[in-house]
Amino acid sequence: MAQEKIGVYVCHCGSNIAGTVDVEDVAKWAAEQLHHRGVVVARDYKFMCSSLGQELIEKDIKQLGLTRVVVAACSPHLHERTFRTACKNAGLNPYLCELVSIREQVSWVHTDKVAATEKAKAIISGGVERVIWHEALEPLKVPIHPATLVVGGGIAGIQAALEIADAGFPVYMVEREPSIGGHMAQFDKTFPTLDCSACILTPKMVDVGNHPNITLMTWSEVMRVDGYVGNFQVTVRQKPRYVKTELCTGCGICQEKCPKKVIDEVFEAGLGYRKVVYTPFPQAVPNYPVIDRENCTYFIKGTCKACQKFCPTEAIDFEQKEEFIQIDVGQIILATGYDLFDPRKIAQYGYGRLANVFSSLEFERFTNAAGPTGGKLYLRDGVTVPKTVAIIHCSGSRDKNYNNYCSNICCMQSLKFAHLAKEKTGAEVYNFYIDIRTPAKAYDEFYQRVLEEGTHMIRGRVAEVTDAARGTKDEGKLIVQVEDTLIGKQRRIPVDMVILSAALVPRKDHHETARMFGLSCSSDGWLIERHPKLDPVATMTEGIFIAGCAQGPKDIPASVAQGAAAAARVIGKIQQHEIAMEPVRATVDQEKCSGCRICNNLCPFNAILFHEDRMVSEVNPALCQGCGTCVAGCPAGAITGTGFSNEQVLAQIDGLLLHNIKHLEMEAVPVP
Amino acid sequence: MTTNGKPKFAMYWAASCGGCEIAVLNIHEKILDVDANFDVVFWPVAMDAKYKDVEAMEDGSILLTLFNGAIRNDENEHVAKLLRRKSKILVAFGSCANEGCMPALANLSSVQEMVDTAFSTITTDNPNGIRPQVTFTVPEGDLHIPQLYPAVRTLDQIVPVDYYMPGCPPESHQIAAVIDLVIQVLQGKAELPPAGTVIGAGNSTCCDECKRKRNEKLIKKFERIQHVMIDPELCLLEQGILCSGPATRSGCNALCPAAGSPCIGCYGPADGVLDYGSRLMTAVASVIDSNDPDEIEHILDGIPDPAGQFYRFNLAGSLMRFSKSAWQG
Amino acid sequence: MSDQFEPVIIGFTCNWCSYRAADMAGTARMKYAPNVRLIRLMCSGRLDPTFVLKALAGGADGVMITGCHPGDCHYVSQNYKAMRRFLLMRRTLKQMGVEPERLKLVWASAAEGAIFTDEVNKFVEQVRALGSLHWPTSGEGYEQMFAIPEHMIAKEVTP
Amino acid sequence: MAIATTQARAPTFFDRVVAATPGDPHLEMCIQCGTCGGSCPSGPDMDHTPRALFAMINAGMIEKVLSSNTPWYCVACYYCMVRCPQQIHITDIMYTLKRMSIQEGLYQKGSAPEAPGFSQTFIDYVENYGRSFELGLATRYHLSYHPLDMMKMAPMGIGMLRKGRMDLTPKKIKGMDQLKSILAKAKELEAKL
Amino acid sequence: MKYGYYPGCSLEKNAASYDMSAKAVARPLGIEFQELQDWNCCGASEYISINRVAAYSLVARNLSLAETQLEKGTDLVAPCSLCFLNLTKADQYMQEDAPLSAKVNTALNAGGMHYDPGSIHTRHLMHIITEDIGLDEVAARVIRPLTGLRVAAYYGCLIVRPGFQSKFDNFEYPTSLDRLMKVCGAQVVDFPLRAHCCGGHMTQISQPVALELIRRLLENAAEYKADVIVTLCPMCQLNLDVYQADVNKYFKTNYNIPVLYFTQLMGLAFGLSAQELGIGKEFIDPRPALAKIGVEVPPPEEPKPKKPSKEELPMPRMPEES
Repeated sequence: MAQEKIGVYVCHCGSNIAGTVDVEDVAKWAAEQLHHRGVVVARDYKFMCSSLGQELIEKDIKQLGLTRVVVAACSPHLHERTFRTACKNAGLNPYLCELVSIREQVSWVHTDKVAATEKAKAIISGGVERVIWHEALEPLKVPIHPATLVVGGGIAGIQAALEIADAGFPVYMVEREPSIGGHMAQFDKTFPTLDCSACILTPKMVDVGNHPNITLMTWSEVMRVDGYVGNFQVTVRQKPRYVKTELCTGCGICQEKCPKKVIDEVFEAGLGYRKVVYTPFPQAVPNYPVIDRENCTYFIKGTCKACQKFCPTEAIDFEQKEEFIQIDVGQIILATGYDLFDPRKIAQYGYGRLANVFSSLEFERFTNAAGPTGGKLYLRDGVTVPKTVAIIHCSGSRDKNYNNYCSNICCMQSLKFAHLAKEKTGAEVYNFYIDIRTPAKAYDEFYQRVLEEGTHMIRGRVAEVTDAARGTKDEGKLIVQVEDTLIGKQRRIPVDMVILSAALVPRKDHHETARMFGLSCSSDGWLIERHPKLDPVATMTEGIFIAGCAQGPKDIPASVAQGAAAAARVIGKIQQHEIAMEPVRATVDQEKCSGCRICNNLCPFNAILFHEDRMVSEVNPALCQGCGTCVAGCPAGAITGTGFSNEQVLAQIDGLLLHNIKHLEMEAVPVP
Repeated sequence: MTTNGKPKFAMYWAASCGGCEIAVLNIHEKILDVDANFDVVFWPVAMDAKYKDVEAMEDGSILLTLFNGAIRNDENEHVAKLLRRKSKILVAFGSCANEGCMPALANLSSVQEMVDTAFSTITTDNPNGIRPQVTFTVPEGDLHIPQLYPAVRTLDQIVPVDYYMPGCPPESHQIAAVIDLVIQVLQGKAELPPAGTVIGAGNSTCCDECKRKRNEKLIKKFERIQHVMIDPELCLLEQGILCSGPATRSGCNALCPAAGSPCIGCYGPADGVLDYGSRLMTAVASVIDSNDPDEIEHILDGIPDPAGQFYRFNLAGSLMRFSKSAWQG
Repeated sequence: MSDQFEPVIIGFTCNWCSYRAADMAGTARMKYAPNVRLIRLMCSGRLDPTFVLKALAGGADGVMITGCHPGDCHYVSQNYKAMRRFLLMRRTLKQMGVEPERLKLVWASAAEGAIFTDEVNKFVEQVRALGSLHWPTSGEGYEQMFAIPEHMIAKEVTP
Repeated sequence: MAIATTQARAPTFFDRVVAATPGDPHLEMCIQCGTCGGSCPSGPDMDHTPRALFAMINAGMIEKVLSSNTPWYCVACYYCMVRCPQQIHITDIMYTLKRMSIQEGLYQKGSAPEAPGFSQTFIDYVENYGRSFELGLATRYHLSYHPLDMMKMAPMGIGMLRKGRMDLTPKKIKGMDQLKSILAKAKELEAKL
Repeated sequence: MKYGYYPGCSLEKNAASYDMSAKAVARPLGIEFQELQDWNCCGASEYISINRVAAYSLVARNLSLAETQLEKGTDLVAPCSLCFLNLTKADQYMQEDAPLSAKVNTALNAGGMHYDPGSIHTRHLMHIITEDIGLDEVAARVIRPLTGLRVAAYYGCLIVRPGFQSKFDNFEYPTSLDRLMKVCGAQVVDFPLRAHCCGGHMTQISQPVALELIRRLLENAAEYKADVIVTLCPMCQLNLDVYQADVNKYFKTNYNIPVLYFTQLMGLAFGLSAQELGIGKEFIDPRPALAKIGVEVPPPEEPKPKKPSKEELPMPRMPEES
């Protein structure tokens, strides 16, 4: 092998890089100092990623016959593909191109121009040494299983499932609760248009229930995920319903006859009751009830069986056991939603201690025509209609003591509450806010409308809610104590009812979820998208997408948009039938392998098999994910990793150390 | 010394124990072939010869030199350079010349520490606290003994080497094979392998030749061999005994494991391995059966002397080559 | 930067968490010491002790190994293997006179640019405090080490 | 205060307040939500709420801030500090402002001109005896600041004496010289601020 | 259990009954106090208003004394909430703020002293009783339960906020004292303002402000028909007890709620006599309330005024009002 002809291309990225790194000097240095390493041309250019920049590279490949290309620009995670394609277009194998980051790793994180320029040089010489050892590779193609798993039956999941199913591909929807619908099913009105939540949601729920392409698995949870993009094996746990769904007609007699009532902590947010055998709400999909084992008299005492006695189709089956179902899917969409922050944590607001302090979800149920009060707004006593209502924004949001982030929906939700409270009771309504955030379409108009209705907007974060009266006017009231920051004075406003617009928080089991699906969470606990702006529904894990509040607090329109976006990504992949994967794989040199079996249990994907007969190990390229742990683990150096070979990394180390470790004399490029 | 037409053969020992010589003699009647085919011109252990005789020879006049022993002092270096000049084929013979072997374990300490150990520990009877001097004057004149270097080096860190023959010592059957080969080459019946090749050894690792049964490896505790009853059938590493087999070049027919004693790694790294010790380290660490840092540390306490364990034969040939105390004195 | 000692540190990052943490630090314009030069591996499990020795023997003053948080490894559990190797390697190098403080293992998720920045700065100061390592496997360091004053070179006794 | 890379400039009033407050007060994080002003028990009597004060500090209104009665009306109940969504060390900042307003002699301008006097009288006893001395404190402070209140105060003073809850003579600690030299050194160091 | 004991100035005189009762209940609970020798004032809330380094040095002297006098690992106990705050706060900020800590130690050095931040753990008396001793132990000592006594548990600010160290109860709605009083048999009434401010030193700086704060508390306690307000801070006791008359005068109210230390009520529940618990020094006579649990309190004897010392300032002569 003759010495490689290497081209080095240094990007200014406008002033993003050039502002801190002397790019001209770097290019000049590379041309002179790295010439003996095979660098035949080094150029700097305003925007390497622009079409002109790419043409520059293509031209050199053709005219100078470059055999290797090093681009010093932004992070490979942004433009690696761009420059590989450029090389491809010029007839050079794309994997003979190396992109090194002198923006994220240099110009953006350093201020000292000299030091930054020095580091850029080191990084480039590292890239040059590394690229010498690159080999021409072909991307791996793996077939995609056409089925998709959607986890979570809230509005985001429903949207995604329907889009995919309507495109003609099979969908499995797994929902933890007895019915799909999610939080949206609990609401009465939706901002800013105030159309009835049920009216727009239930048709979609029914579609999911009836869709020929959708397999609905409610009262179920994902237990385990194996495999990789295109070929996931998922284990789903089907909790026992104690109702034979094939027999049940959803007539509801069992619910009528069940003698035991319990507080409904989930759907009614603790504000109402349900029977022990129940469907969460009338329009539930599917409409089969479940028996709540913990509270069922039969399961506790061994007697009762009222539901069984009265069931006309003998659908009740106390013997039902949980089932574990295996499904194969090509891709996964996570729409696992959010939990409501527990306002009890903010003791000074008295939730849980002061009867007439309510959470936002409680209020939603209050106002819901199908809710425990039939849509009427009362105090906790269930009869008194409040004359004054206080709505406290940012309860648990924008607060370092609880959640540092803005929960996004609270402003609009609180304005909606203000409107509903006024509409239903004609009460005086006070909204306490830090800032009003109504950026989306028709949102600020809604704010205007609520102002017109005469809602008092008080700018100030409520300090405390107390029942400690000062003087008679406070007697028997809740006093909201706040600084009205616009007049700079402390105010104490007596009200009958306080509603806390509680924060949206990640599901309490978000960590297990992330772990099971191989995703990572932000420090707040929301699942992390591949790119916050440019790739909001994809994740770092190929073939797994996220939608709705699992990714962060958002309202219904945004959740729907994400659901659809995720679906589009999935459909796009399915229609390619197969996907190209980075050919980063490990291979075992059968000659060198001594069959010591050290590597055998290093692979979490069971890609390494041991041939007893020949006493050697082998890597199954289809299962190998290319992490390289076995490469690093092989005592005989018999395993090599394409794309990240020992030679490549060792050479890069030399390169990185090269020009500032004066004494490290570089022997001529070894001939492999 | 006769000057017949036979090609010239030399063998030299630098810092070594003499085991390599014995191994050569251990090839039994094959030694006669050596005599039949070669004119032995220089072999301190077997015959009297002076450096000046070698210096007098024509450059490149020796066909084959087997050089064993590491480079510990300036004499070793001097002779290494001398023989390189005089020989056509220079073979780094045995672990010392290849990778430093036992002498190189001294690279973990400074020369001072080493001399102290040798001349002033309780096991030494040295009432006058005598220390070796490089130069010493006697009535006949000045006596010189070689100067120790701060660290031991391998032959190829001093001069270019044509072939490498690992082992401590190289197995006699391998030596015999190599000698056969050279003779065949002389008779034009065979080709020499490309320069830089490792000869007289396999290119996989010890496990390849080991007969013991093996499974996936999960280690909860490292055992010292004298503390456990060893399953005669099962892989030693799986029994918690630190066996260097997985990382050590094949060629010895896994003699030690066969005898129920773990491989100690004398055949050095496998083909293309840059650092023997780190290969062994990574293998051993990888199969520790714990994800809890504290527990792992506890398990690692079962390896009291990691550097000695993983670089027993290879320190001089390793990436680090020596410890800080060696070069800081 | 004044004339204080500027250590050279090689950092190994995994493609999924720590490298992205570094990217994030950049995107957020967080600032850290320019002494660290990163190498991207697919996973911290790819970390071969040879790389670390190569860096130290090649003149680096410290080595930083980073990966996903335990349990969050993109490849399930490979970062634990990295941890095992790291712990053993640190012991071995200690015997060779390389201070354990010159090696550091850091877990940083893709979202933890701040943690990455912070850890880099802390480590740079830590290594700076230890001073230069400058392992003499070649170059002047090497020459000096094996140079013998002419008068010391032993000659053969020729009566 | 979080280290941000800003160009070197003369320290502003804001900087000085932060510098003179122990630990990291996070003052720069204020989002003007008013939790402090709302929580403050003596808020209604303050001429500015703490929140407003922070905005004024940012605006460099030294005179107005340091002559405000707000810090002097702070009862140090720490409600604001534990409720602040930005974890600003409000109470500590109030103490800083008290010290500054004394240094700058601006407190007289405010509506609590005698407040520092009380502190001063109090610590005079501490500095001379190592312990506080209520009787002396009450009498001397009220004589010099509210001579008229003496009438009102008297029965209470006498009551305290009667109930044996007040000493007629201050107690003195043994290590008085030691304490004196410590405090002397401390003041010298504070001056270097 | 052994603890270092920092009484603080108040407990020497105006809250002497707190000191007495604390020691009285400590004995049966097996708590041993080692009082710091030659401790000095913590500076209350005043010193910090004048001079930062001096204020911290003043406190640090006590911490340093504790460091030298106490056996390693022994916690320091402060019954006064303000002392408790100052001791923990000084330690906390000395740990967080290296330059400050350096200054303070330079100052201490001038007196041949030194303090390593973080080496002394200061805790409130209440904390060790509820945490280290535990309510069961307390319950076991109760021989005269306070049955029928309606108690408003008043925490004040500084024991729960800001919780620099040894935070042991909720900032906003603490309950530990409620639980303690319950095991003593008392009927603990709800008291929403339990952790609100008693006015602190405002009685001296702006009485109207202070009196309003005190009034709120009294009003709230009265609303829940408390026979007695129980407190764990000398300043709170002083303000609520001694200034109650002024509140009544100022607001034309007629509150008459005695204010006792929690240790005094504990002591009574333990069957100790009112005298050994220093009951009788209150301005608001607790006898009617205590009668409910059958405790006799002898009328307080008049102390004879001591001979004035040189330092003493002339006491203004005023016609004593009745």
